[in-house]
Amino acid sequence: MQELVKRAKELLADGTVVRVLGWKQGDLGYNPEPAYFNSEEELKDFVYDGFCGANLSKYMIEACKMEGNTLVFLKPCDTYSFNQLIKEHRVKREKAYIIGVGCKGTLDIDKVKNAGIKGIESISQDGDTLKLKTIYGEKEFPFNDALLERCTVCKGKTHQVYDELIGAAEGEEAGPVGNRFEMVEKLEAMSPKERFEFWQGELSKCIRCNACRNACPACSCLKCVFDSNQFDTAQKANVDTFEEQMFHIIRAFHVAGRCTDCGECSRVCPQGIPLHLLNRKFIKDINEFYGEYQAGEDTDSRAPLTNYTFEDVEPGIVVERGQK
Amino acid sequence: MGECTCGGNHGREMLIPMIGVITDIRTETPDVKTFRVVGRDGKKLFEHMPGQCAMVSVPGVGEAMFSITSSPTNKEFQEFSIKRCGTLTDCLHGMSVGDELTVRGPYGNAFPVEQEGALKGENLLFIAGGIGLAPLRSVINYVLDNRDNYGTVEILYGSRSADDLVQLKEIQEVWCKTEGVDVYLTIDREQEGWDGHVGFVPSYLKEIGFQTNKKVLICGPPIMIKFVLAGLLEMGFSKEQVYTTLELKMKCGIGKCGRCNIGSKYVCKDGPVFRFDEIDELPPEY
Amino acid sequence: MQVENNKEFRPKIVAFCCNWCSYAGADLAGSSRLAYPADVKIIRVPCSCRVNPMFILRAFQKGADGVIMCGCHPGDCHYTSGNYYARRRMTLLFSMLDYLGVENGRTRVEWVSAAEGVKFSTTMNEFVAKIHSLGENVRLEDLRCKN
Amino acid sequence: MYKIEKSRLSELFAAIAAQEDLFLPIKKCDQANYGLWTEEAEVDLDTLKTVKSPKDCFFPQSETLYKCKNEDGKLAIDPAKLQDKPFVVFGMRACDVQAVKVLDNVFLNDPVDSYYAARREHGILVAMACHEPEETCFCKVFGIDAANPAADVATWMVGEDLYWKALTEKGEALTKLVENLLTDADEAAVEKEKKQIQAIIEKLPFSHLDLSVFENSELMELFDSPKWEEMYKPCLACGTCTFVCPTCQCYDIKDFNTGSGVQRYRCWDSCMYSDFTMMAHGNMRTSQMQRFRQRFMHKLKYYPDNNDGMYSCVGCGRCVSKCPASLNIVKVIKKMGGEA
Repeated sequence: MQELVKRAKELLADGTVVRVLGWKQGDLGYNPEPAYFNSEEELKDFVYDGFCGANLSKYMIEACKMEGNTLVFLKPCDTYSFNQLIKEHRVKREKAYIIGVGCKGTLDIDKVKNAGIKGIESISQDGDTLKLKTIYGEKEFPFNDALLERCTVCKGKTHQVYDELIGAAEGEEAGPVGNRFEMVEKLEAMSPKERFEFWQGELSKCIRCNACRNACPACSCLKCVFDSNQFDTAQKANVDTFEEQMFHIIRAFHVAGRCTDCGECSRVCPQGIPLHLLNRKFIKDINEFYGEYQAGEDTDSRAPLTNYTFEDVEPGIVVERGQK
Repeated sequence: MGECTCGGNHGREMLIPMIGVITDIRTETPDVKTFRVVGRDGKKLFEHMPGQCAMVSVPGVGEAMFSITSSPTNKEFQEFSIKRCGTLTDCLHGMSVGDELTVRGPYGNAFPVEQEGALKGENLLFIAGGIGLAPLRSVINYVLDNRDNYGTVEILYGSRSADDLVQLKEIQEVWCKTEGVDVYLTIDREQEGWDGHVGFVPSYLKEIGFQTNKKVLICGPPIMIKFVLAGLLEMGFSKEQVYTTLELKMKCGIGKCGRCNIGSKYVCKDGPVFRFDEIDELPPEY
Repeated sequence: MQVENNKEFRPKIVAFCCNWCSYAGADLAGSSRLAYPADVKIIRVPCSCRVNPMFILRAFQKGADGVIMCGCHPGDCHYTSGNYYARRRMTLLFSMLDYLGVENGRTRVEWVSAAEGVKFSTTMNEFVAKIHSLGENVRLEDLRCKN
Repeated sequence: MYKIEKSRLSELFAAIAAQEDLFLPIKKCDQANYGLWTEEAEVDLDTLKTVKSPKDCFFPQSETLYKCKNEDGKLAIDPAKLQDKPFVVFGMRACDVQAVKVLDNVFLNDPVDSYYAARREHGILVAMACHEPEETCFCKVFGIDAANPAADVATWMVGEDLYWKALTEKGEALTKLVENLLTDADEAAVEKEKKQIQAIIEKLPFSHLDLSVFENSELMELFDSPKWEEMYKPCLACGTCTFVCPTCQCYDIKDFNTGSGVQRYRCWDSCMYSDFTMMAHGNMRTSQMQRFRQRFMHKLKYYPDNNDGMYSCVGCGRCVSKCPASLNIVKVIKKMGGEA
């Protein structure tokens, strides 16, 4: 982390950038916030640890509109989002100086709390263990058990776009990584009724706070269709289950083929809805129907939904597949 | 329907509207129409004071706050002068006589026309721009109908063009002909057939050069208000002498939905009428 | 009010038909006196590609029991490639609806040319029969629209 | 003071539910939220704070105000039925109870909101002391005692027993209803528990925030502070903080066209949304900084100005744990000068 701060100071001093976009120390052990640093002095609060989960690519949409260049720290999976934003002309590559930072996985404090650990005062890491100082005594928690779901199926440690790398383990495979489609496959194997009940339960928790949308780097529309006042299914209503289904289906569809599977939607959801399972379904279908595709890997290929071939499968596949 | 148990209060009625019938529509300007509204029984929907507003709605389209243009002294109906500028107003402009809409109110405070030392017994100067005449018309007619309670009445009204002057007929036929009332009209740009004054309201104000022994009521576009106020201060008026009426987005009209606040004041409940020295103490979020 | 219990279930079907092929196909079916149930409500769209996923969901919200989209045969699009894009979109959308537990027979895409009046009517007859067997749409319903 | 064994709570719930609707924290898909009790429901009294606050029970996220039909140009308005049956909200924390008082000041002040008033009149609040307060809690700052919730009935979970004490007439009536399940108890165990809770609260990291800056500064001085500009930037403009907040009361009124008529409903709204103040002639809060400032100024300055100094934050800490960008009111209070 000291190296990141040192380099940031240098880049500020030599005028390469006029601001730094990173993470600022929070007031609890686990709540650093995304922050802009405009001076060497401000960088004293800079932090980079496992709780810096926020994907800063989203903030780069605004940062690219500001005067001068911005230094941004991106984790490997954040760089997919940044690439995708370049492709969609939402960010300007030349306005960003990207330092790719190494990532050992980002953490979900709720996993720790759900294990009954309360009153956390501070957190430190010792090898594979998180040491937690709490009001109710010292506690330990395995690092790997605290990983966010997205990090248990890590896409890899390779940065897709950067100006320089610090602390990155380029090309290195992430530790033991699960199959990211495991849960999607499990759901597909269920009966329609079971699937319906699963989603009914999950989506009915939705409070329509729009955190998923606003945190999503792919949701970069200036005005969302759900913000239209000419539209029955407006953003705020939470009247019955249809509203939530509608919102989440349409949102997932709008980012289909553009979603890099960064997992921000699930990370920020206050109700813990596994929204990534909707996006991954689209990713899985796209891979199966139209060939392997990873959004954000490049900046010039045509996305699956803005492309076609004469031999594409017919929509009837859904019924046929269901019958086998 | 459950019995109302709120102990004589009227919260329920406050959000449940009355049904109003349009009995007359006057096309004032290319984009302003004045709607006359009564209840189904043909009577006035409610009593109000000049400067108060009401929520007018077309179910399924929207609901918005409009100032009541007619004077409380009119015992037969209420009028709303509405400029076409959004979804709801578009729809209203497409309506015809006999159509029904919903109205709830009245909401907000009013110009202190009955308060000694505020407006009662004072010389009055009304300054309006464009559709800003709507709320002031209510006060002007109230004052003219209670003529003995007030001193001199002067009206300075300007608009983009002669076609955009709202209530021109009433201005020419009633206000101009009433004794002790001086009307000054102006339009922004030269126009064929217009032999009156040409120029913006703030500059016309200075040309006329009013004496400061009066209270001023302003309503118009924000930019006009800004320059008129500056002009008035230059002429020696104090902020305590000047009243205006504000408009912000409103949903409930009763100070609960939380969006029309300027600092700790709610425009729908504590306003819409403010004296400029009061506004000075509030954040500039209007 | 909703269909009363003692009454037979009459499915409500929304059919999005492209202006150039399928709508003309429906016309031909009509002028050829080929019968298809009156439960099918046709919405004419300029191209099958005009059908946004939201259209499909809105149709279900407002009470449709089945939604079918008809367009020109692949290769025959009046705008060259509209139906190819539509095909991908609908494939993914239908797969998603299936994934959410909505019965996969409730949605369908069929390519119908201007000359295929017979195909239009048989398709509609089949689809209505299918929806009839699936019953009322309850998994994608908006309760507010049910009374 | 009464008590009931923890293991017999389901009997207690069944007894209450037999008479009245019972809302309490229910775990569904891994999250605890207030819901209607049923025999199958998984009651969760251990989670300190539900995701959504019990505000929902009195001021639902969405409710129909009236239905309107237009038949041949004639409008017909059918107002929604008001709550007319008593119901019980069980397990409210002291902060949530205080939050209801904050809402009361808005909705029960003239003109009364009768939809809310009817729910308040028929709602019976059963509060529960916080056995293990968490690091995100800062109710003490607002003078709330988590060990002594001020509801119709206060309860304490001590060991294997739930202690029960009616504090109001409504509470007495509810107690009568379930009397046969309760046994007499002495206060010693509860007193010990209270001391324990209070000792923990003393140690919480946010328990000693200093609010004097909001009391002593002029409104405009706070409003014009350059610190807002420094703070708002991470804000994503979502409504999470507003919707999990037990005191946020802003609402929107909208129409839904059902095909056979129009339902006019009101739903929670968030001042963080760009369309909150958007109207045909423009928007007077055009930047996220202004919206961010509005939310915190409302909680810490505007509301207290209008309500004898009562803050419209109760320190429940939901925003602290839920904000996607880890922004929260504690950071705002500290930044504005309220560092303990």
